[in-house]
Amino acid sequence: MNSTANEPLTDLTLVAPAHLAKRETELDQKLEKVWQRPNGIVGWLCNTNHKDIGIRYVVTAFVFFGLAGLLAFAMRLQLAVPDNTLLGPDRYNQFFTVHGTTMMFLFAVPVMEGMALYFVPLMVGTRNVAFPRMNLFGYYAFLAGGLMLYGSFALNIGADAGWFAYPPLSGPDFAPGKRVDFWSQMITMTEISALVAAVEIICTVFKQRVPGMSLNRIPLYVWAMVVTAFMIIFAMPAVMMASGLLAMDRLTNVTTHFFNPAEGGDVLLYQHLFWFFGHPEVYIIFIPATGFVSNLIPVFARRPVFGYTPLVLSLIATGFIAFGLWVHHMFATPVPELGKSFFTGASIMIAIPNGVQMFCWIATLWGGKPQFKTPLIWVLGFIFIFMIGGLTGVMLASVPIDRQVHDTFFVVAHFHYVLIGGAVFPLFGAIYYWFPKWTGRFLSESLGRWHFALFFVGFNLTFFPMHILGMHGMTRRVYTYSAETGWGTLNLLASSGAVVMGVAMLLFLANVWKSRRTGETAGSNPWNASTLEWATPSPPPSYNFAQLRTVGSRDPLWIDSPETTALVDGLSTEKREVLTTTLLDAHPDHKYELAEDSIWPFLLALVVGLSFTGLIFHPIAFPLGMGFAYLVFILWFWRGNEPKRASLPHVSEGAAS
Amino acid sequence: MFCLVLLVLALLLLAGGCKREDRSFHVSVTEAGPPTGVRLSDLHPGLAAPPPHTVNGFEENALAVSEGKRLFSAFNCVGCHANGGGGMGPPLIDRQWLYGNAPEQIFATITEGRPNGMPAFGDKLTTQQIWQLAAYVRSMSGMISTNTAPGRSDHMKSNPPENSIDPARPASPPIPSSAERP
Amino acid sequence: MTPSPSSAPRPVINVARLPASALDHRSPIWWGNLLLLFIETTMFALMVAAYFYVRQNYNLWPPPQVNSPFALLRPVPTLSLPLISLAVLTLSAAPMIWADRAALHRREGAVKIAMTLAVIFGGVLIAIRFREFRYLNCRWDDHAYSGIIWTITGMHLLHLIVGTAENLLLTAWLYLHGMDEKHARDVRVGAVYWYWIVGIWWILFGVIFYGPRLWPQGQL
Amino acid sequence: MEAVLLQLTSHITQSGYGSDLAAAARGASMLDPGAEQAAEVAKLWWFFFSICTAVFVGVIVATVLSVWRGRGHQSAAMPPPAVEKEPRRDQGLVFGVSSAVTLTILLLFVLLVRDFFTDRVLGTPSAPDALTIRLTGHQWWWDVEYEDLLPHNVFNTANEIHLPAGRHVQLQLQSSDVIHSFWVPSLSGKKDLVPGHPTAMWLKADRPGVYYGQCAEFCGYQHANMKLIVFVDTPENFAAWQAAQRNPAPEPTTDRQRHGREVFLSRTCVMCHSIPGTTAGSRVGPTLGGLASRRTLGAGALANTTEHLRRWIVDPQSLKPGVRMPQNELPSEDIDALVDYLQTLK
Repeated sequence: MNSTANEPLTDLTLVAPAHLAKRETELDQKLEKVWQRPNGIVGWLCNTNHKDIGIRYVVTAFVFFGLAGLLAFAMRLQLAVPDNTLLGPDRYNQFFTVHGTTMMFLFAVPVMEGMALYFVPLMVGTRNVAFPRMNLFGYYAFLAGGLMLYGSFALNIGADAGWFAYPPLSGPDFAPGKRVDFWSQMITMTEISALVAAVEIICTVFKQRVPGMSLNRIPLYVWAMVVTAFMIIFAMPAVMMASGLLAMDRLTNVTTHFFNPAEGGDVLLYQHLFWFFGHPEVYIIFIPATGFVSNLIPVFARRPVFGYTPLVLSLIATGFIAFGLWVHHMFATPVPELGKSFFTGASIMIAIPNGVQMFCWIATLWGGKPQFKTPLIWVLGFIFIFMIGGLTGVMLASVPIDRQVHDTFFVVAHFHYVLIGGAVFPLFGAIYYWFPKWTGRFLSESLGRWHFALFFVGFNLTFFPMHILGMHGMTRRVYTYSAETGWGTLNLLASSGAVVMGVAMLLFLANVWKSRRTGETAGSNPWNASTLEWATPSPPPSYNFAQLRTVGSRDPLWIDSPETTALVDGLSTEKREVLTTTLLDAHPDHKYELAEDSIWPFLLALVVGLSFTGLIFHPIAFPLGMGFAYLVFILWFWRGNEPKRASLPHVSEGAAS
Repeated sequence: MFCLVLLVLALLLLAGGCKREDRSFHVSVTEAGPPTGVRLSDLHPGLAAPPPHTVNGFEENALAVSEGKRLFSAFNCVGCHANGGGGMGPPLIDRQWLYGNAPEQIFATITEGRPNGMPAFGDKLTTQQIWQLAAYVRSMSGMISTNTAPGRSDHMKSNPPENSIDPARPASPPIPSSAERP
Repeated sequence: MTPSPSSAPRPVINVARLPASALDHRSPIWWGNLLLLFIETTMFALMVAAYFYVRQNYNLWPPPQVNSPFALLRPVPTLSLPLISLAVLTLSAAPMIWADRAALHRREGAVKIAMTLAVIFGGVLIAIRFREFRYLNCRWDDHAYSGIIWTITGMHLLHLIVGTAENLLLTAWLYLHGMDEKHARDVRVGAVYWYWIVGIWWILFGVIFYGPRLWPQGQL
Repeated sequence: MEAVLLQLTSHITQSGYGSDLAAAARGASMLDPGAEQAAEVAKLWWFFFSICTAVFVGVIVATVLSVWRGRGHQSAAMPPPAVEKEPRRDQGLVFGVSSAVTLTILLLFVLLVRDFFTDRVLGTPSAPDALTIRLTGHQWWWDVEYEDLLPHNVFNTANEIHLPAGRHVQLQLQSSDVIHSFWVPSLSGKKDLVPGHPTAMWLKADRPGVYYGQCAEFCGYQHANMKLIVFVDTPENFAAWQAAQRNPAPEPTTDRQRHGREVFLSRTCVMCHSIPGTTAGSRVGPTLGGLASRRTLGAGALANTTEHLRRWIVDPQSLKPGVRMPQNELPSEDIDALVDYLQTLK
């Protein structure tokens, strides 16, 4: 970090406003040419713009959310009355497996990554993510995983061993056919995508922040995404390994014995691996949402956030502790009792950083002048629902209580309170907040309030009764129950709540549809917010910022005075170049050329997707897939390094002074 | 994008294999009825070709074959045939059997029993179970698709799992030749 | 960004003279590679954890080979070839260090020679590794123990292949187009990847080949 | 499908507790304990519940107040942000947040300590006179084996457990196929039956009654119908029941029943089921000794009536889809005889 050595390489000059305006127009034209999105269908496949990829992630994830929601609705119909025969056990098992798998792997994680891939580069003030082509590859890998799951589901090869797929039930002896194989390969595909996005986010935040955005000035949302990305990096290999070992146990001519108790294998090993991923996964979904909340509350409380440092430390502490409590998903299994006590302690401890966050948010509201706009209303809904989910979580940390309610509808209620309350409510808040940035238009406030009210009521109607059902003996994943259990009334209530939630989602769709074209227009900073994504027009141009700027505080648009805040000039207008800054202090360090748009990421994803599909049927697909992937990679490498560019002397625009 | 969808869907269609993943538990009696016209020999005098062998629909259904595998050990077939390697009874992983390896021939062998030790299970099993067993028996020597055949079982390792048998080269177990003769 | 309405002049930092690349941890690619190694290290760590987890299920470690004529012998992995392979792998770091340093000083000729050597080393290592599986003294589908050590060895082989393939590609580029800043950086990042391949194998080798020798019985 | 458990008199969420059964029927609620273990957990749960409720109310009140304070400052356009420091107000916030955090830590510590105490109470008791029951999970039924030092005193039953009130019971849990989980909410927390990991749990039921449970770990198609009924009997009733179970099945008395036994032993039934005192000894499916005294068929799939039994034998797949029992093609008179015989197996 010897930034002083670089100091002579940058020049600080004072430029008159008239010159600046001219320079800006000139830059706009030149950058537009360099950064313009490619045209046509092939162009669409090649487009590496982080905003387009982010939006694609979000839209695709919402499509999967809708599909999984329909499955949930069908399950609620089946359970609405006792002894129902709408769905048989086979269909019901596929439905809840695909529902859970979709929500975790195809909705919750990708939607958070999509939001981050859109907003993180904007919030740190750069032009694109660090590795644009890898980013595009990640999206296609995710899409291929989703198509694998839903393609197989449509053909009645839908996974039916639960989203956790515990062996032996998912193993070769008890899950005939190819259903679980599709599941395990699809997991690998989506995790590749998650890992790619995580690497993108970390590298972008570490190396491409605008000058002056030292670590203690990074917006809280960006901090949340950095913590999330690190968690993805350490958690996702575990699930890839679990599903990989399972696939190897099942695969013809491989047929290993990892989970075969008769040959020294261990089904609990799978559970350990799965939950070593599975518990952090919850926080991988939840921490980005806390980032939304930490970002939204100051804007709508009209004051800087209270307790920036404790909030950041809480995020990091949550990230660490989240890896130390996976066994609380296994309290009912024969694992050593002493170990369980340790995990109880850790599970209870994680309530502390989350408590700190909650109190800081309330303090920010308390110390500000809260504005009742739709985004804030969603955040308030989040506080209400997440508090319930969090407190039932504390109950679940206790071994005796957990052994009662584990694998019952109490747990179903708990994690829907945590995941819908903790992630989807802030997500909707964030969508209402950032929609003007995406489209230049507001979502309708009144429809938004109706959407909230119905969703809030429907949600509680659906999931609150499940707490009681679980405590009265209703176990999870049952496709039916008899009338004598007395669970009918509460189940009917829950199912009617699902109808209300469905109506709320239709309202949301209508709102997006209507507002996209006819919503109230928004300027570049309609909420008068403080972070850098609002310092560029809505929607942002392909290059994000004509002139990068520097920041001198945590809330640059509120605190930094425009007269004294330096702008950055001198990046190439001939190629896609971004400014790299130092890790801690964000001093300008060097310039870094990004790759052009390219078809190779798509082709690589295609090859990888086909190999993983082939791997369901024969191990030969592995070497074949590697061979083809290497071919594509050679082309990727070769075509991305055209000598004409590399050997050209670096053309830099002179300063406008 | 579009071609990705098409490609993946085409592959999936191929993968679907129609009947492999079917889970209709309720089988109508006619569907699983006993075979007719079982012949023990493929030698056929005269010019006319012998009538074709019966097709056992369960061989295309993964659940049915795995159910056959479960019954194979539950009903103690392993007592004589071991896990296919043979013992008191002949091996089942080599597909060279005195009484034929066609589905209906195996059905008849299970139902009627055979000299020198194979009991007649006709009264003791439903036709559905016999067809399931017949499908599984054929999977032991690679006579059904490896995509439908069961994988390794949660037991001690013995013979290669049914889904890992090369259909072109079934195993030839080292057993005394006396066991080959009736 | 709209310029301020005020008429006062505004400070502008001109970064045109900053270097267009960095060859070390200042480069985003270097970080990307490091994070990739985090992922891979996590995966190997979990595999080693799985190895020790499975070990609890055995009284004899490694488990005896019931199907072999030497059923009572402990089939510990044989050391001969694997030790040679470890030595060659360790030596293979030398050309990478050379390439690394030469790239830092932009000595193109030296980089080319060093990278060629590294590719040859990689090829030899891959060839040895394919034979090395026999020295594990079990088949991958014998039991859980054999499955884990085959997977660990195989995954490491996969990294050897990927690393060598990457080096091969880069070397070909260097011979055809010469070395610019960007590819000097690629050489250095590739070197970090290779050091990791060497380093992680020391740990994995110790677990697979010495683990059963140090604690012959199942109980740890 | 009319899987109606006609004889399950106790309704759980409704007030069905005052029953006219000799032993008061109880339900399946973790807060209505019938055993020492569940009683401890219920106490712990109420403790956690009260503290959590207090915390919830506190946080929600604070949130509502914090928003309520801003009610006068609403405007259509966003007002300018308050960026200048207000040291006094922030001081108050610092105090508020840090005391809330301290309180949180204290409360969590209290919960942790209380939890450990319950954990210790639930630890393994030393009970030399304990009754040992081996419970084996199958897809989708429970095999219950009452252990005894004398082999001829060992007997099996299925899907129903009888326990003596007031006596320690050790349940040895194992699975024959996939993971199952034993859970009777009113008696104790659940314990998984994991292949390769046989385990045990202790119970001491206090109050005679009927308790319902079911498999709690997803185990395949009929996870929903893998139910279990636990009868906690007075020691005398239990001894009588145990003695009856140790006897071989009663001899059939009528010709039709004898014919039914003939059918049972010569046709498909005998491949999977056992009846003590006959040559039927297969352990693939549940034992049928004492079948007639059970409340349900198919591990809780339907009530044990003559009509259901008949339909169950002919076509179990339409009553419990996916169950391992095949459809049986027997002549009608054979089935009548079979049903007649099976109903003698008290």
